[in-house]
Amino acid sequence: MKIIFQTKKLNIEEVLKSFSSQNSSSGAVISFLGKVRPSRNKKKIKSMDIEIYEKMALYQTKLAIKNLLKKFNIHDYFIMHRYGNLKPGENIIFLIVASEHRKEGFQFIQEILFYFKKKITFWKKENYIQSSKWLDSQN
Amino acid sequence: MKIIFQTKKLNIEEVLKSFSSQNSSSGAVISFLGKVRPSRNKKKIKSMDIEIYEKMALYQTKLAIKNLLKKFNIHDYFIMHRYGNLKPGENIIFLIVASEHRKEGFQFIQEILFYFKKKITFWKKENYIQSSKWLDSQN
Amino acid sequence: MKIFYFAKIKEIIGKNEDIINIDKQMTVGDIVKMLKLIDESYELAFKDLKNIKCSINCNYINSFQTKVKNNDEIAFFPPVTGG
Amino acid sequence: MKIFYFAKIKEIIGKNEDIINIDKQMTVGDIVKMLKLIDESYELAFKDLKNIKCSINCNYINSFQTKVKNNDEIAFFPPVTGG
Repeated sequence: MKIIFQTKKLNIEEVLKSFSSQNSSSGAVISFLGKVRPSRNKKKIKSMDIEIYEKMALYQTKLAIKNLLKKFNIHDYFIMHRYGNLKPGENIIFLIVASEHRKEGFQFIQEILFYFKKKITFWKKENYIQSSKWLDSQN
Repeated sequence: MKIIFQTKKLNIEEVLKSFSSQNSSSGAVISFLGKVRPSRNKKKIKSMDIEIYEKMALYQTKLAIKNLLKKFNIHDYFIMHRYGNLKPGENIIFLIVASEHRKEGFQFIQEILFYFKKKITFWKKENYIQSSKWLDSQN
Repeated sequence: MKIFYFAKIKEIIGKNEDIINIDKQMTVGDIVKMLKLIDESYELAFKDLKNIKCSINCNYINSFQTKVKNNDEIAFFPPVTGG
Repeated sequence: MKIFYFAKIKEIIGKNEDIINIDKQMTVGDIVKMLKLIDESYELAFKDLKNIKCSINCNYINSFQTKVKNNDEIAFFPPVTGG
């Protein structure tokens, strides 16, 4: 039951290892890793700046989790989101969830992602060779 | 693009680490880990025997993948399934998929799981304190 | 012809394969009838055909009317429970 | 009252916060009107209100008619793009 927003790189193997062994009695452990892509519309991405309104991001994440735990029977979760300046291939977000059965784990993790796309206060700017662009929100 | 069926323990952190760095240009990396549960209907599980018809399992997995790759745009996948005698908490299956976007990754991984529940020739037997039971197939 | 058994079917029969020879083309159903004559364990193993899957050369068959040849590899097993 | 700006709005305005005092209860819309008087950058930043989200004390507001008090923490930002 952990939420971490940090500027340093996400050490996902360590997290997977310890999370999985801490939840050895869960039948299903599902993870999602989102990374900075190398290009957009054939434009090379030099780096990505991720901005956070940290206080609100934490508040909104907890709110989202609280709602989701009413709907899904989840044993444990770990949410990591990076901010600051990232290079292509680097990890932006790592979500991991342990549950009795796979179905609720898949639903939970996809709903968390949905909140990150809609409610949780992070913003991404892609820096290309000659320009920069704040990303538009997705539907 | 790897399929491994083995009796030795699955080293999932290593796989996640190398898979993720080999696919650094994929926006989404999703993994599913299935483990031996500690009990069923309050009966303690001492161990689980997993039997395989290996030749057919490999053939059917490749067939499934071939069909799925027509439907989903996937960059890479890694499928591991263990057989032999496992203890509670040990890893049975580890699936990992890299894709441009998260949606197709989630669909792909869930469809692979569906094939393992329906077509791919593995069988599980749970050993309790005083008895053993081959599991029934799930719907 | 190699015939493999898996999981519960293997346990009931007490072995994991048989090798038989057929001199003409037969259906899977015919093979099962032949096997059931061997002894009671085979009869028990093949009692409930609804819950037995069969493959020929690693392909599932849809019907026990499917024909087999002497060089085919057949397998009988319960519905799978992997994943 | 603390007012925070994020992402593109912060970039246009050229700073990430303002502190203002209000002596009576006002709506968020009133605050925006006040801010737009400061200079052209604010006017530009708040031009397209449809694409601006606002929170009061970390809660999203549904309408710019929502009232704010002097000890509230307000934030203006574009739709989020995390995950």
